[in-house]
Amino acid sequence: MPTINETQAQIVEDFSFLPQWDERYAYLIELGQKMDPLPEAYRIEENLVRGCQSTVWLHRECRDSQVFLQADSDSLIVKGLAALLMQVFSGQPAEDVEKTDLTFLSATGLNKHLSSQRANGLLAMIDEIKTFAKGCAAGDL
Amino acid sequence: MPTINETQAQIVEDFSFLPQWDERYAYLIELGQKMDPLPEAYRIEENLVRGCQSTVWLHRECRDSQVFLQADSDSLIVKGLAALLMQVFSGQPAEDVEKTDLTFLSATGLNKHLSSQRANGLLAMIDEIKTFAKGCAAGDL
Amino acid sequence: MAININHIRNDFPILKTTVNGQPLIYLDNAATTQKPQTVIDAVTQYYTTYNSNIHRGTHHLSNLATEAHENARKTVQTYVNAEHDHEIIFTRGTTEAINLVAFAFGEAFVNPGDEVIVTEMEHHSNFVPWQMMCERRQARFRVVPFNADGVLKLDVFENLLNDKTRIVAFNHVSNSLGTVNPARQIIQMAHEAGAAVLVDAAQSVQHVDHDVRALDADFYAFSGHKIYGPTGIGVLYGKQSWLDAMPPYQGGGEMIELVTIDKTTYNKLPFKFEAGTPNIVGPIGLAAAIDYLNTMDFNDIVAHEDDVLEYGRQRLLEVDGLKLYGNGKHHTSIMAFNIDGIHHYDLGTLLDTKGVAVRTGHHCTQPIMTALGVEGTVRASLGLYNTRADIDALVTGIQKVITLLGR
Amino acid sequence: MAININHIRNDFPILKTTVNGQPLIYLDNAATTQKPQTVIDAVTQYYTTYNSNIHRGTHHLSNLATEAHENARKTVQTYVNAEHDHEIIFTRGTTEAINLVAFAFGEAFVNPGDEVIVTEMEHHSNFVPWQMMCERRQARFRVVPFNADGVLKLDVFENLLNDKTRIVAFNHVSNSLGTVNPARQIIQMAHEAGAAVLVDAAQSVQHVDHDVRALDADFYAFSGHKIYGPTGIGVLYGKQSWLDAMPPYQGGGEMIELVTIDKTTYNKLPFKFEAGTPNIVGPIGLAAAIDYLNTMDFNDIVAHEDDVLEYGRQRLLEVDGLKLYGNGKHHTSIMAFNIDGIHHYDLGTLLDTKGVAVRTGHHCTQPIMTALGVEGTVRASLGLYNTRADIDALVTGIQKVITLLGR
Ligand SMILES: Cc1ncc(COP(=O)(O)O)c(C=O)c1O
Ligand SMILES: Cc1ncc(COP(=O)(O)O)c(C=O)c1O
Repeated sequence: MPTINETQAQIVEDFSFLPQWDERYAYLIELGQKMDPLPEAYRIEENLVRGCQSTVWLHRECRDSQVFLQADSDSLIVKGLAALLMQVFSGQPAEDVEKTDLTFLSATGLNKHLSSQRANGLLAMIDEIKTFAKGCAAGDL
Repeated sequence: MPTINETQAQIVEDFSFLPQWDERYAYLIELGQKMDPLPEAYRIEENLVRGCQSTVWLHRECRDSQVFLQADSDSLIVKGLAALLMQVFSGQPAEDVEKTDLTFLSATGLNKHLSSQRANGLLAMIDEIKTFAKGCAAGDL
Repeated sequence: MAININHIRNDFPILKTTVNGQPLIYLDNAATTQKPQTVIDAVTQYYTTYNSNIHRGTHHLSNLATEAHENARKTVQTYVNAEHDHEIIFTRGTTEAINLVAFAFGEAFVNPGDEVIVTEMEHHSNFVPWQMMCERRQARFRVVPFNADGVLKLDVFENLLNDKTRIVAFNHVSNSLGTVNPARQIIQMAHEAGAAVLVDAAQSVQHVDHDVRALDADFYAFSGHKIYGPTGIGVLYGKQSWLDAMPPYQGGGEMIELVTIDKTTYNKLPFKFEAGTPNIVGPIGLAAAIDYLNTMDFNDIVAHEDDVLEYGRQRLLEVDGLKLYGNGKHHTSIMAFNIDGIHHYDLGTLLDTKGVAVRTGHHCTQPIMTALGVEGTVRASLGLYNTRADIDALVTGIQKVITLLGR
Repeated sequence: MAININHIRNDFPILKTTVNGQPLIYLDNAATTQKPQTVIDAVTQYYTTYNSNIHRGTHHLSNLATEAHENARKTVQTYVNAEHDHEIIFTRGTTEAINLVAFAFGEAFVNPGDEVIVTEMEHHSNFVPWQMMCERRQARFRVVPFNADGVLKLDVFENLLNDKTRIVAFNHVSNSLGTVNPARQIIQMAHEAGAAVLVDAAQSVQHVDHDVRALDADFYAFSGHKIYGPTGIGVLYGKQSWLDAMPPYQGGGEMIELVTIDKTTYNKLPFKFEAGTPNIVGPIGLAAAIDYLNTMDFNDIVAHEDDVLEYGRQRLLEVDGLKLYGNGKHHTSIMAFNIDGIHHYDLGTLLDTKGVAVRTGHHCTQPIMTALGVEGTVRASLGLYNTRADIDALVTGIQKVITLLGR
């Protein structure tokens, strides 16, 4: 399994083949749609992450100090963003998830280009994942 | 005795001979210093007109429906302005004082050039005079 | 005499920019409007030639700045047809104007058990300040609902009004529905019940009737940035009798007559409500914006905007699965909608790649969204520079998004 | 490495204008400062290329504007050395920042019988809001006097502090005396007594130490227009723990998380305290001003201003019958004075005819005037672009006025 930074590098490379933003969004949406569907049982209040404009369900598991994530969103673009976060983080050692900087967002220009990260809930998702990873790494979970 | 508007025209003409503002202020100050001194008895609380920056004493009398005014100020420039108002209004029929527009202030540029009329209390003086004239013309005084 | 739309578009430099390689189609005017060159120039000229603090200066620059500031007040007074210029109070925006009234009117006139009425179609800025005031003053907060067409239920309003109603606050035009509320009727009903009225004119002052005396509004609030003026400036109009009877809101420079350690007395209107150094350049830029509007006949602006609006509504309704919100008889400048199976955020984001700027979300009107049963909408909103061509670009963009999403 | 004063003067376009046919000598910087071209350009660029409402947009312009706005917050954070950017709240100015704290801190922490301490040398903006709050919360308002040199009497302060003291508010630099107060000591004394502290930094943030963490200030307020930035923008810094514990001040868009008819929950910092569309261009211009200052070494600015100040004080004291106010050991940037037998208003007005802009009056500090036993003073105040030549022009102007008045 590639490391977090290897995955990030791969994402940046993938995006570099798509110079137009409408292509990039189409790609993002495709990524989202290819994600494993979130089991109905995980679509619960405590998994809700609210952005201003869209709703994300984020299921977190901590096993053997590793973080496992599943997600869904009512917005296809946000779901695509969630898919990228899953690729980068899910299955990784909790400590790495907690400590590794997310570089692909700025390297792809996603952070600048997407409407404010508050609006789409991306920041909130990242926060939740980091906090969870911290607890997982510390053996609190 | 010249009318209010004749006096105003005279003032505008006098100022037109003084193109420089320092000359105009010197002239204003001279006018103030030539005014009859305000009797000590008139230097009382009820004659006080407060600007933000200077203090004016304004004594008002109504006789035979005519308005008679005397004034003083701690600021020489404001005293000069008061002197102009005395020239224009004092001894005039109350009705004329109430009704005639003050045109010399804008015609001489004094209104624009002087710092805000609130600061020097000029507006407050004019208000007081107009209000007094109204009462005097109506026979209330 | 129609307005000359090409001239107008030329006056707004930002309309020549491109976004994502496409010409900008700016349809987010209810959020904020673009500025004509004359407004930008007024701002630059201020900073370059006569920037100074105002009202108390004894020097030339201060006189120039004070004069420009107070002339701006008169320009606003004339535009809204207020009786006195001191009834015009400069604030940061609509929100601050409403907070000012909610606080100061509340302190003076609202007591435990009294009632305050707003509507279900208010912007949060005309909702939350009243909630907060009601909590502080222990008053009852009452809300007039609207019907499926986005029209206020005046019969419910009539029933809510009673002799405990102290103030009614409503928006003349809803920023989420585009509904034009029957302001005169609402105000008359409130007055008959003995209540004061605040009109939130943030979305109306630039598009519809804005004569505070014809409306007989007690308070009237709007934002400069939504009427082609600068950011950070708004207006509160209030009838002198109310303003005189209210305590000040903020304390500080300018709003003071005399300060001693024991006692402070307040300055007269409008300064009593303008504490601290104001946004000096704000009114100057706002006046430039109003002067710009005054170069045209306001009826021509309305006619143009209404033409584009009706064209837009019609073209949007041709889109398969599109639902328009706010379908009462009277509306202006705002088209809010959703398309079956497409998330508003996705639609807005993808339209942006076509250079089309719309807004998505709840538009700071969560109670409206709750009433409509949606999380958010897409909102296209017009300014005087928009054209039927902008609508065509919007609809073409929407069609492309639908294709992309394979719906 | 000294600053290059010619370069600096070149950066401020207004310094090239003339007043009454004379070159402008601008010595009214404590009232407001002039703006460098980079600030004016930042404002123009905003309006011309990316004007848009912020935080909730899904389109490109909105992203650009949001990013610029939030970067500006970080620029301010760095300048005052705050721990978090969400501890930086944008307000209209110092006055609003203080009113915000007086209200929200008051609601949360001040109860009947509690005490609030300010000083006798406060600007009305740091005096009246506390008076108003004390009246509303039935708290006791206490005032620290100053001595004949314009220096605070710390022994009296020490006696006033007690376990009922909830908050102490004072200005780091007095706008009427130029005194630099011993901020660290005052803050430490207050903290030892268990009181919070608000520092009015309107006259200090641009001239002296401005590190909120080194000062250990709980709240810190200043105005953009006095630090070479635009009008209508100010900053409130507050320690997160205090800000979190305080209720919101104004209600409306942005400060909301969820609004329903029954209940409203508030957004997190800093948005909780930023209701309504902010003055978007304000922080952008303010950040440009700070960036401009950051091109220099701040110590060099201080050294230059102190040099001009000391030269100015010395030259003024040579004028016959001139009395300088504020003669403590620590002062900065401000020279306040009167001349025997000459009214301050006359002196200010006549200096204006020589192109010299000073301020006259009570400078919104009536308690200081009362303490000094005068109606007002003439105040010459420095910015970083002033020079010894400006002082010479001032003194020459004064001499001419003295001659004109035949004194
Ligand atoms: C010490 C002090 N505090 C507060 C203020 C008020 O600042 P503003 O008017 O920008 O709100 C000023 C400026 O006039 C000041 O000098
Ligand atoms: C109807 C309505 N009221 C109030 C506001 C608040 O205006 P501002 O954010 O300029 O204070 C808005 C704008 O967003 C609005 O549309």
